[in-house]
Amino acid sequence: MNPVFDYHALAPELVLSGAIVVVLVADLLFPDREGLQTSRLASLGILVALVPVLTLAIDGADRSLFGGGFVVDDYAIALKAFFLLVAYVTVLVSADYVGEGDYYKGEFYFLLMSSVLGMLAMTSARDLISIFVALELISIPTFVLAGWRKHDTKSNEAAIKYYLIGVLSSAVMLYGMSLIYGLSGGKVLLADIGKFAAAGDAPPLFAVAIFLTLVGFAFKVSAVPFHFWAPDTYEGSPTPVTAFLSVASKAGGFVAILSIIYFGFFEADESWQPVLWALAAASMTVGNLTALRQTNIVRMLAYSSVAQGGFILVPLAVAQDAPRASFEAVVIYLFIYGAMNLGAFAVVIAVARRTRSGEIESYAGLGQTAPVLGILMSAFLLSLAGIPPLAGWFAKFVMFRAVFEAGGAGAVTLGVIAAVNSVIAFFYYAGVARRIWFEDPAAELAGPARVPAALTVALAMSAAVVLVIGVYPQLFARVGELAVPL
Amino acid sequence: MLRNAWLIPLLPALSFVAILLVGKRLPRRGAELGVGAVGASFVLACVAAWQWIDRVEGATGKSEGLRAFGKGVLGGEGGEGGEHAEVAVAPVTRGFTWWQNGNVEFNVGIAIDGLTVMMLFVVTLVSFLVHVYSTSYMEGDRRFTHFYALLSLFTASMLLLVVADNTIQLLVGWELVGLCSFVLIGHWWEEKPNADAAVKAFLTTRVGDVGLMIGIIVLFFAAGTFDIQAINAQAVEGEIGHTLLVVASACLLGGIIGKSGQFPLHTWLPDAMAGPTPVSALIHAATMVVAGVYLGARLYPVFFEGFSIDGGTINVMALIGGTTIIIGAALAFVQNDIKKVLAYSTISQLGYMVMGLGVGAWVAAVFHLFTHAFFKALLFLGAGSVSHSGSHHSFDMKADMGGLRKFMPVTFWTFMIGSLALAGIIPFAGFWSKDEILATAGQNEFTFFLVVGLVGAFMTAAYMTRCVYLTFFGEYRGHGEPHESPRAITVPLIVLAGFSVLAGLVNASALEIEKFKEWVEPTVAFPALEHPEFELAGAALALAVALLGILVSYAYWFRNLGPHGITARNPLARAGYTFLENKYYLDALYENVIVGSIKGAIARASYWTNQRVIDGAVNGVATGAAQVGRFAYDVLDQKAVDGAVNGLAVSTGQTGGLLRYVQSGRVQRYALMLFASVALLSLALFVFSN
Amino acid sequence: MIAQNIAFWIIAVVMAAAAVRVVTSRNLVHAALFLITVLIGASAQFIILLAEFVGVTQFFLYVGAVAVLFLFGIIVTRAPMQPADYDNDQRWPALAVSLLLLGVLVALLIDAFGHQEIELSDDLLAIGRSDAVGNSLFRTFVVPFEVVSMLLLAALIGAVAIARRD
Amino acid sequence: MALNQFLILSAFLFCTGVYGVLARRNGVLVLMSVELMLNAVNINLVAFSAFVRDVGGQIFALFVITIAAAEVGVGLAIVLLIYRNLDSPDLDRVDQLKG
Repeated sequence: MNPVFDYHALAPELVLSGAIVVVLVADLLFPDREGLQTSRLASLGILVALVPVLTLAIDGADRSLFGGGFVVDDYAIALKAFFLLVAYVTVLVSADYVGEGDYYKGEFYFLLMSSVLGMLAMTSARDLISIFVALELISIPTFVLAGWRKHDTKSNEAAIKYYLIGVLSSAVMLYGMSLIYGLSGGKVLLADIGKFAAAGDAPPLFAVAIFLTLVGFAFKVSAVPFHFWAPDTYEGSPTPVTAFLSVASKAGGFVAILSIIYFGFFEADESWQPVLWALAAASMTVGNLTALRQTNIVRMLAYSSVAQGGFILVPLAVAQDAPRASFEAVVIYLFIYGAMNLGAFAVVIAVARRTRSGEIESYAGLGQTAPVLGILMSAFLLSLAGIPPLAGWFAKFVMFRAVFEAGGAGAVTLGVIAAVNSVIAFFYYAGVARRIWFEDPAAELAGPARVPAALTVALAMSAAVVLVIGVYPQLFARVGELAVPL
Repeated sequence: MLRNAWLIPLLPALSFVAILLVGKRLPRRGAELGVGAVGASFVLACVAAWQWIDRVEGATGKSEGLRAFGKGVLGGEGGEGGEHAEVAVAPVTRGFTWWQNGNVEFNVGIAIDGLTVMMLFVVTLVSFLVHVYSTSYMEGDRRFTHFYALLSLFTASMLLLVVADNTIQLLVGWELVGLCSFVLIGHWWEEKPNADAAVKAFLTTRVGDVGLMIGIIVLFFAAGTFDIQAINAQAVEGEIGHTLLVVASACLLGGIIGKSGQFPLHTWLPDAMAGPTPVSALIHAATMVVAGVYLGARLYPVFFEGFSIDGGTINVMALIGGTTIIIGAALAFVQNDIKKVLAYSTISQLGYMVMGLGVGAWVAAVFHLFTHAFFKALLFLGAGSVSHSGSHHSFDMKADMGGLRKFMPVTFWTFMIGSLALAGIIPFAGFWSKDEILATAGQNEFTFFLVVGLVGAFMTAAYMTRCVYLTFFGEYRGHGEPHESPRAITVPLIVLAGFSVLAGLVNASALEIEKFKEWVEPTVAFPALEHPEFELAGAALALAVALLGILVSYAYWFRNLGPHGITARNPLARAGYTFLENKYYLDALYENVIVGSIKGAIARASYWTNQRVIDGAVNGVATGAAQVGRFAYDVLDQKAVDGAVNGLAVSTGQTGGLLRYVQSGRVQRYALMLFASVALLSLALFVFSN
Repeated sequence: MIAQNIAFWIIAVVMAAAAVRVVTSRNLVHAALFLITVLIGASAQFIILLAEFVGVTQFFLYVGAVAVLFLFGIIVTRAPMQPADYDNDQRWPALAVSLLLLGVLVALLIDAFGHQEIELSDDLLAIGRSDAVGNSLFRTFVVPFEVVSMLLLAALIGAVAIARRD
Repeated sequence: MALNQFLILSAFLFCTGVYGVLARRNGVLVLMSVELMLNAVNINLVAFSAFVRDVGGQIFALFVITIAAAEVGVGLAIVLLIYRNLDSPDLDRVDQLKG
């Protein structure tokens, strides 16, 4: 008997795959020097892939395929939409950057979209094999993209560091998964593993196996101590790729963690809660303290994103005691983090077009030379710092809510660490804002800055999200609520 | 109007947007929008105040006959305290659900009661006058329009904070106020000190804000709501555990300390003088710094129960306030910058308010907030007027002022009124409110704080006399051509002077007027407070102390008595060389001494007598105070507090440096750490799961 | 059973020795050959475990493709054919970490699986046959399979784009 | 046959790979060590598959084999790129980005 295909459930992936092939073929047949047609084609493809996501959302029924290994529920749909939107903005941000550089154009978008396909697959993956394969599809194209500036040794370095640490952590993860497979009596489906975990008679090896599995995702979300690649890779990669890594790829890792924790290991909380607790605390603290000392904006944002990753891990570390609130907090935080971080990187790209510099120094006087960029950058940074009425505060709020709902000494301690870290974080975000507004620009930068159309759209989208969510979170709280699959 | 009080913050908010959009194209470059909107808000606030008073009076009137039914019927939750049984006038509330998350609802709404109405009145009035004043003061400034836009937003944020019926909205207003003050203090950011001051103000208050945030979260989880009324009610009813209340109130107190410039987070306030003077007036009188005191007053039941204010003889809140009174006043002695004198004086006065809250003198503390707003705004605007028209944009009293009495009569007289009010001289506003704080402290047996308050009163009177002397008396030492300020500046001064004289009479306990208490003190969800009877002896003592302060200072500065020689050996002022190098001043002093001593036997005899008789007291007190001030400034303020703040920054920075070192750049080093973590964590999990 | 056990131990010892030589050899080509030895050994172990499809795939894919790829890599990076020092300065910490990890893993494995036995019988052979594997692959794991096809395409194009000289 | 003899062989290979990754300077050698680690995983998977009599482990191993090949391809391309720009495949020379 052949399995019956529910094509509707697979439609987003299928459409995106089609778009990927179209981009590739179009680039072969009609070589395009500026890469602009390809970028338009890519963004169009991504938007078309959003259509089946919408129809699935309207339809609303949960779909489970292939014996439960591929599930389309509200959680999957919400995150598919998120990834496609992030991909769309990333393409917008990349268009002029890639077009003006000495790069392959068509292949760039091809690889970017392949990685996004991996993310879509990840949202629905409910077995270890699918999760592993999706994670690799997210990673491998980005290994290449990190080294896309082939003649720049820094870009090469970014690629090899990302690649090596990535491959090593996925080896560790695979080792862990193989142990889980054996311990659970030959189960790869998360639901079956969940039953095994609930039985509670696993040997200590099970706890270690869960930890080893988490390492692969901890790498993706650049959680300390698996974060070392992140600052170097972020700095060396082409900036649009960095934006993609810090938002989409990271979110991919979080989706994987959410899935394996909630659908698989949930009952074995004594094995994963302490690990995530430690990762969260270490990521926030190390990320923030190191960010204080950075002079390069991308590097600072890299450490900031390590720290933000720590904040997102906080609710997960208390998930057992407040399952719903934590799940919601992670999803909401991811969405908001995506908007504000993409926005910040879009500004970095726009500013670097003019100053040709990634140093924080080059932001001096941005408020005078390019007031709009100055305002936007300040807004994104202050949102990252969690200042109302920008979206970041809501993200922090739901995070703290989960912590307090969980209660207990461990949760509260983590909450206090998070609170202290929000304060530390403020110092370096405000430091950049201070340069923007309180310093004089370098003399050669007089005259207005030109921001290309695509980049403008990307900036406007991020800014709108940051502002609207910040002012009226009700709009958005529903999404988080709906996404909880419990 | 009470139900529509949301219009009051909305108008300035709209004017902020409007000024940003079209301000530059208007004839007065946006000022007219700001003045108009805030003026309208002021009118609305007056209407609201009138309606509230009407409501309270109406309720009290009706209650006379109904009291026979027993206080339980109408007395509500508030009326547990025996003779304190009054009619409960519930706040007027209005709101809607902003957003909902799980089972938590967030509301946007307003809650209008006496305290709110009082704040609305004060904020809109002072802000309106500052708006008017700035049309002249800021004329020709290159960011004139921006200045007005932010001034409007600043006012709107403060009003938003004041009308908030829930803690989240209050927090939003609070943060916006901080943000606006940051930008306004850094208005002239081209000069580095100004920018630094702005950053310092923002960062220092943020330290306190963390406390506020945690406090709000703790309260939320203790009370299950963000609604301020509900939280207060639960705190009064004892439905929240005492431990939680202690934690919450300690955290909230952190917010107050940061925002209201209490020791040890007061250092940002004097630096914040870098902003334009109208902004200083707004920050110090009506907005930023009183937000902390307002928070204390708004959530008073939490503090009252949390710190057991009715029980103990000492508590953190009173202690912080008391310390701040002395520290602030001592520091005010050694400043040469007129605005810094006023800044430290604000710190010290805020100390009174916080101490007042700490000793259970809620009405008195809020009343002091009310009166202080007028005379402190007056003094700041007066100082601005002096620098604008008298001292050639300088604020240095010793270098560029002196003798301005002749040139600027309006400024001088209004400044005098403000100083007398600040010093607490009858019948000016400051007397009534300060006296009441002290009286309540005495009555509630916070004797230590009573003494602290008296010492503070003495010092206040003394440093204000010095300030007035240096500014308005003696010879003119500046280099400009002093003249009176234009009307846009003097009229606000006169208005404020009027309030400084009269405002105190609203609650002049000596005259048995207690309208302020009646109108402002909440009667619902509020602890039963004791209200002191007027005591002539106490009031007389306070007055005497203040007069003594003036007298001593007068003797020192005007009559040139006391240990003046010490200035030659030990430069009294920190900017000693300015003082010494300033020929005019030295000459004047020298001439005075010489002339004074040889002008005749009587003068000489009296000089001699004074030297002998008063010297001991004057010498001891004046130099003592100055020395303490200097010590406090040099050691505590500049070294200890700033040092601690800097030290914290340096040590976190160094940790960051260490972490940077780990990031060696070698990918296999990273891999080594990855596997080391994997091995060690696996080992740990193995060990712990056995 | 005994025959398989003897085979296992012989192959295991060869694999372990070869693996050690892969990471210690002072000649790149030798290291590659040792790696091929390990890979063939693994393939043989799969056959012992009656997973013939995986064993054959391992042999062809790894020994045929991956090993050649490595030799190719050695040639294009122009590694010297004579022995050279390929170790970096963190050999001792590396040894410490890997021994620690090995110790922890072995202890955990013994703790968890003690003396559990794998029973090699005909029903096992049925599980690992090509048709069984194929059926399962295309029934249950279609999506990952398709994803892998896209992944291989991406890796191919990515590797070409990166490695191409231009 | 004892399950553990496979698992411990696998653990040994895995840790040998870890050592190689950490201690080898040449990029190609590092990639070889990664292959050792991935092979260890496969031995685990196939041994467990036989132990629990389930085909899933073998499928998993097939996926691992395929993806390992893809990873090596990309990895060699990156090492080649570095060799071309720095004239050396040694990873410890790649340390421009740090701090």
